[in-house]
Amino acid sequence: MVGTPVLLIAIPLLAAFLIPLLGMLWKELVRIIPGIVLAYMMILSASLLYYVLENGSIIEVLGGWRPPIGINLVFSPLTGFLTTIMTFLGFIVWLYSYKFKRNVDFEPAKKYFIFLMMLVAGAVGIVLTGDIFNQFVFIEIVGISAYALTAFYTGRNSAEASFKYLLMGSLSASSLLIAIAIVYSQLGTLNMAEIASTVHLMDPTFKVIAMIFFIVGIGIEAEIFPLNGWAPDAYTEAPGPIGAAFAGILVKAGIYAMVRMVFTLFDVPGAFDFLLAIGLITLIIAETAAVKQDRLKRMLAYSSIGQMGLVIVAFGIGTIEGVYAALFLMLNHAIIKPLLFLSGSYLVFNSKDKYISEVNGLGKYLPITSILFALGAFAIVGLPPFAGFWSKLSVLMAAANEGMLLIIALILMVSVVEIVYYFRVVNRIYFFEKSKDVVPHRPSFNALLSMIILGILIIVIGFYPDSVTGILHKAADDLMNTEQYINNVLSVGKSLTN
Amino acid sequence: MIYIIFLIFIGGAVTTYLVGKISSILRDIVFLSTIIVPAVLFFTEINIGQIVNISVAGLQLQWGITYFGYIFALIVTGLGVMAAIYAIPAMKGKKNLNFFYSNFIITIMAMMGILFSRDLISFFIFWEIMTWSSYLMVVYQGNDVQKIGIKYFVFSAVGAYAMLMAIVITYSLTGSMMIDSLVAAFPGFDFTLQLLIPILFLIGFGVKSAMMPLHVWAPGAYSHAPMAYTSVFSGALSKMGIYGMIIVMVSLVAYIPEGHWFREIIAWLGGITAIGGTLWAVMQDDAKKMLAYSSVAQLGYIIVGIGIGTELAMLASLFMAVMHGLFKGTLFMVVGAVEKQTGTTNFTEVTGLIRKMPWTFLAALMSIIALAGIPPLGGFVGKWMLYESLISSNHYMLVIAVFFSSTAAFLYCYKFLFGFFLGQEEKEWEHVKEAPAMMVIPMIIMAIGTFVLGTFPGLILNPIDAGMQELGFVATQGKYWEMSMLFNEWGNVILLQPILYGIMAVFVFFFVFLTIKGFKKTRYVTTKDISSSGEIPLEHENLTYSQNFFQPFYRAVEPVMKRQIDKYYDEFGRGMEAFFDFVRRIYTGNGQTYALYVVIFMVLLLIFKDFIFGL
Amino acid sequence: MKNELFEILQFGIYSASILLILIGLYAVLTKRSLIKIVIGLSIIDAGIHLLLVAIGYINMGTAPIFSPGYEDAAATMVDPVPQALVLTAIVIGFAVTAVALSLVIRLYRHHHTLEIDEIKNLKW
Amino acid sequence: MSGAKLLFPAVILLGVYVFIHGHLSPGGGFQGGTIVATGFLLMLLAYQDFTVSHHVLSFVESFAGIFFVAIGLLGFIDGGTFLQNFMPVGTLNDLFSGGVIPIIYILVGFKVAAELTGLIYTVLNEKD
Repeated sequence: MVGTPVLLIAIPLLAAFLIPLLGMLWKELVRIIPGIVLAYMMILSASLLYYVLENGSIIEVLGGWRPPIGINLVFSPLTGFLTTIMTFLGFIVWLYSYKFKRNVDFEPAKKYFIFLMMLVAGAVGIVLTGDIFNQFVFIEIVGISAYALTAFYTGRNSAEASFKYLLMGSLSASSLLIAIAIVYSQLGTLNMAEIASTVHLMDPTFKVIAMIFFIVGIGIEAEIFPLNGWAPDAYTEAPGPIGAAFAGILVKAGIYAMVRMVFTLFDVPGAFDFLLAIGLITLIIAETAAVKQDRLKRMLAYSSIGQMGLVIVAFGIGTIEGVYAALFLMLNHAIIKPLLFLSGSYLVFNSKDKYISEVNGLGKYLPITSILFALGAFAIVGLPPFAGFWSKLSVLMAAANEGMLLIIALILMVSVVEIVYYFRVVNRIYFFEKSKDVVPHRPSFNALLSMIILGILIIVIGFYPDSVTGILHKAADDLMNTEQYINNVLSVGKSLTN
Repeated sequence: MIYIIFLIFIGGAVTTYLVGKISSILRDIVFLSTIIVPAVLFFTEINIGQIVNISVAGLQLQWGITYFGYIFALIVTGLGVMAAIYAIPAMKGKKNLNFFYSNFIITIMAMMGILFSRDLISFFIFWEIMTWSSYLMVVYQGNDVQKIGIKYFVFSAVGAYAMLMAIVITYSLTGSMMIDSLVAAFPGFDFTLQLLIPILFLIGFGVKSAMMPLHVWAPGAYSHAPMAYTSVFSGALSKMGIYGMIIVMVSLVAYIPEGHWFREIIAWLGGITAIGGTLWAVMQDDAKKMLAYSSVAQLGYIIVGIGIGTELAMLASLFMAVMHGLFKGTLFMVVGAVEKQTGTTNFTEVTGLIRKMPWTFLAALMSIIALAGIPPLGGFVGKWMLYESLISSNHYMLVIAVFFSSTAAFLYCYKFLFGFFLGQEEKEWEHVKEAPAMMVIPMIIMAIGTFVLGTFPGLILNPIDAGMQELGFVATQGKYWEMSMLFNEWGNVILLQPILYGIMAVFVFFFVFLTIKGFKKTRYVTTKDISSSGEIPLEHENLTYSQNFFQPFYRAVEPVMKRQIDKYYDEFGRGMEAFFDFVRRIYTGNGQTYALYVVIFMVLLLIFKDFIFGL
Repeated sequence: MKNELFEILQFGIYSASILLILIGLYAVLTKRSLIKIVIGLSIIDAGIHLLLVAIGYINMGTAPIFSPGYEDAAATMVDPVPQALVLTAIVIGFAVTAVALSLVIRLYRHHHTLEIDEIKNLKW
Repeated sequence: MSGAKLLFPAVILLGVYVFIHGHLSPGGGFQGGTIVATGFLLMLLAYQDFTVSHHVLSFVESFAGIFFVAIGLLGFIDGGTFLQNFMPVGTLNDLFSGGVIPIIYILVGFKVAAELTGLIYTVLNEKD
C-alpha cells in the first residue's frame, strides 16, 4: 500500500489548488502535475483494491470522529473497483489532452486541468464516502466542475448546453437536499450504514417519498430517462476528452450513488422493478433517438445514455448475476465509450458542427484512429470476440435466470438498432469519399497512445474475460451484502470508542 | 492440436496483414499456407471425438469435431482452399488486399470454429465472428454499403440475437451450455419454451441460410462481395445455417412425430424459398444476382429435406448441401473470372466467350448441369433422393413445388450458359483471354469434383451416413442404399449407366458440333444488327438477345413477382426511421422543458408511489 | 412556548418553506427570462434551507454554541447538524448561482437575448 | 464615494473578526470570507477603475487551499485520519483554542474571500 483511501480525494483537490500556483513558476507544470497525480491515484487505487480483495474492506474515518457521527470513507471491493476505473480513465483523459490547447494561452489549459482534477476528486468522493450529505457535496463538486467544463469553449453553443445542465442539476440538488432532510428528520443520522441498519424503523410513506427525491436527485447524473435532457447537449459541446470523462467517470459515479441507495439504504420492495422499467425506457428511447442524429458526438451521447439504461436494467434484475452483469457493463462502457469519444473527436476535429458526414473517407487519412473507432463500434454493439460481448451476454443470462424473456427480447432488439447507427458511421469512415473541405487532423502521439491503451484493453478483455471477472464477482458480492457493509462501518465506530 | 489450428489461423491473419505491408508475394504465400496448413492438419491430426475443455468467464466451453461436423468441414476446407488459390489472381490489383486476405482467414477460422463448437456459447461467438467478417467482405468493395451492407448486418444480427436469446434461455433452464445437454433436457421444458426455442433457432439459422421471408439480404450481399469470396460465402458460409439447423433443430424436434406441423412449416418455408428464389433468379440480367437467387432456391431444397426429416430426406439434404457448395462455388468463380476478364457480369453485355475462355466454359457447363440436376452430375442424385423421400412421406404438394422450381431453374441455367458463353462473338470482347491458370485450376478441380461425386455418390454418402447415425438416425444402419432405388451397395448410381452413356453421347455430339460450326463459314453480325424483323433499332436500345430473355415467362409469373418481400421490409424500415425521428423530438432543446420533465417525473412518482413501489 | 403554539409555529415554518419551494418552481418553469429562472433556483434553495433548519429546531431551543455560562446547555440546544448542512448548502447554492449567472452573461453575449425559448440551437 | 472608502476597512475587519472567531461564536471561514468579499464588491461598485490583481487573488486562493489540505494531511500523519487534530486543544472560550480549527477557518476565510472577489471581478469585467 502506498497510501490510504482519503488520499484519493485529498490529493487531486490539493493538485487543483497547486496547479495555478506552480503554473506561475513554470507553465508546463500545469500539464504535468495532473498526470503525476492521476497516475499516483491510479496506482494507489489499484493497489488498495488488490489489498481489499484479499483482506476485506477498509473503513477510514475523517477528522477522528467515529461513525456514525463523523464522515467515513468505505473502500470496499465495489467502491475500489469503481475508483480504479475512474482514476484510470482520468489518467487516460489526461494523457489524451496533455497537448490540449497547446497553441493558445495558458489560462484555458489551467482551467481545464483544475476542473478535471475536481471532477475526478468529486467522482471518487461520491463513490468512497459513507455519508449521504457528504455525497451530496461531492455531487455538487462534480456538478460545478462539469458545468464549467461543458462551457469550456467560448463562441459555441457550449454555454447553452452548460446552462441546461445547470438548470437540471440545481433542481436535482434541491431534490437531493429534500431527501436528506426527510431522512435526517426521520432517522437522525446521515451515515449510510446507520441509515441502512435503521431504515426499517422509518415510516414507509416517508421512506418512499425520500427515495423518490433521491431518485430524482441522483437520476440526473445517472442519465435516467426524463432527467437526461442535458446529456446530449453537454456531450456534444464539451471538449472531446471531457465527453469521455463524463461517460467514464461522472455517469459511473451517478449510477453508483443510485445503486447504493436502492440496494443498501432503502429496503423498498418495488425499487428493483422500478429500476428495470426506467432502465428499459431509457435504453429504448435513447437508442432510438440516436439513429437519426446527424452529429457524431450527439449520437455517441445518446448511445451512452442507452448503455446506462442497460446498466440500470441489469441492476434492476436484482440478483447477484444481475449486479455482476451491470458492473461488467459499467467496466466495458468505461473503456469503450471513452475510446469512441476520443477517437471520434479526432474524426470530426476541425469543425464546430461535428456532422457525421465529416468522417466520410477518413479511414485512409487517419488509419489508426479510424480502426480504433471501428474497434470501439464493434465492441459496443457486443460483437465477439471483443469486450462488449461478455457483458451483454452476462446481462442476458442474468435476465434469463429470472425468466424475463420480454426484457431479453427488448434488449436484443435495441442492440440491432445500435448496430444500424454505429455501422452507418463505420461505413462512412471507410467506404465514402472524403469531402474536399475536411482537413484530417492527425492525432498527436500522446493522444494516440491513450486510445491504443483503451483498444488493447478491449481486445484483452474480449479474449480473456477472466482477467476481470474475479474482481467483478467480489464487487457484486460486496454490493449485495448489505449486512456486511453495515457491520464493517459500524464496527469501526465501536472499535474507536473502546 | 485444436488449439494449434486456431492459433495458426489467428497468427496467420495477423501476419498476413502485417507482411502485406512489406511484400505482396510473401503475403500471398503466408495467406495460402494459413488456409492450407490447418486444412491439412485438420485431416491428418484431428480425430473425431477429440475434445478440449475451456473455462471462460465462468462458462464451460468444449471444442471437438463430430462426424457430422466433419462433412461440413470438408466443404469449408475444400472450398476454402480452392477459393484461396483462386483469390490470388482474381484479386490482383484491388485495393486493401491485406485486409481482404486476413479477413478471408478470419471467415474460414470462424466457420471451422462453428464446426468445432460443442457448446452454444463458442458456437455463437464464432457465428458472430463469421457474421462480421462476412459483413466486412460485403462492404469491402464500397458500393452501396449503407443499404446492402447494413441490410445484411441487420438481418444477420436479428438472426444471431434470436439465437442468443434461445441460448440464454437454455442456459437458465439447464445450467449448461452444451449442445448435448440442450438436446437432452429439451423434452422436459414447458410447452411454450418447446415452441419458442426452436423458433428462435430457426430464425437464427434461417437468416444465414436465406430462408424465404428472411432471404432479402442474400442477393445484394452475394453480388457485392468479391467473387472470390462469394464462392465461399454462398458455398460454405450459408451452409453453416444448414449445419446449425440440422444439429440443433433436428435434435430438438427429433421427438416430434413425422408430419408434425412444425416440420411441415419448415418444409414449406423451404419449398416457397425454392420457388421464389428460382423465379427471381430467372428474372435477373446480372449473373451475380442470378446466382445469388439461385443459391436462395437451392438452399430452399435443402431446407425442405431438413423439414421433412426422414432419413432419406436428410441424406438428400446433406448430399445437396455438399454438392451445392461445389457447384455454386464453381459458378461464382466462373462469374468472377468473366468479370475479371471483361469487367462486367451482365448477360446483356457479355456474349460469346466460349472460344475465348474454353476452360472456364467447361467448368461452367459442368456446374450448370449439376445445378440443373441432370445426370450424371451431382445435382441429380440429390434431387432424386429428395423426390423419393417426399413421395414416400406423402408430401405430394411439396413434390409439385420442388419440381416446378427445379424445372423453372432450367430457364436460368440456360440463360447463364447462353448469355456468357454461347451466341455471337462481339468485337468488343475480342481481346478477352482465358483467365489465369490459378483461377481456372480450382474451377476445373471442383467441376470434376461434382462429376465424381455425382457418379460415385457413395464417396460422400458414407460419411454423411455416419454423421446421421451420430445424430440419432438409427434407421439408416449404415445401409443408406436400402432406402433409395438409386444406389447399389457400393454407393454408385446403378440405374443410370444407360443414361450416363446417353449423356456422354450428347456431350460428344455437342463438342463435335461446336468444332464443326467453328470451321464453317458463317456471316457474323453484331448483336445490335438484328434486321430480321424489319425494324430499325434506335442507337441507344440494347437489342442483345439476352434482353428480355424470357419475356413470356415474366408475364406469366408477374402477379407473383410483384409482391416482392423486400418492399415490405423497406416499408418497415422507413416506418422505423420515421419513428426514430419522432422519438428524438422528445429532446426539444428548451431547457425549461427539460426542467418540466424533471418536475413532472417527480410528481408522477409521488402520485403513483403506491403503485410503483408496491406499498 | 406552549406546545400548541410551537406546533402552529412549526406548521407555519414548514408551509412557508414549501411555499418558497413552490414559488421558486413556478419561476423556473414558467418565466422565460434566464435571470428569473436563476432567481427561481435560488428561491427553491432558500425554501429548502428553511426546511432543513426547521427540522433541527426543538421547542425553546438555544443556539448550539457552548459559551460561558451555558456549558451544560446540550439538552436545550437545537440540533447543530442541520445548521451545518444548511451552511454547506448555502455555499454550494452560492457557487452554483455564480456559475449560472456567468453562463447567463455568456449566453446573452452569444444570443443577444435572455428568452430561454430562443436559446435552443442544440436540440433533438 | 468616500463613504465606501470609509466603510471598506470596517467591513474587512468585521469579516476577519468573524472568521478568526469562527470556533467560538456563530460564523466561520465561509461567512467571514463572504463579508470580506462584500467589502471588495463595495469598492468595485463604487469605483469604476478599482482593480484587483488577478495574480494575487489566485495566489492567495491556491495557497489557502494547499494549506488546508496540508493541515489535513498533517493530521493524517499525526493521528492516522484526515484532518485529525494535532495541536493542543486549549481551554474553551479562549481565542487560541480548538486545536487546528481556527487555522482551518482562517485559511477557509482567505480562500473564500479571494475566490468570491475573483468571481465578482471576473463577472464584472468579463470579455469574450
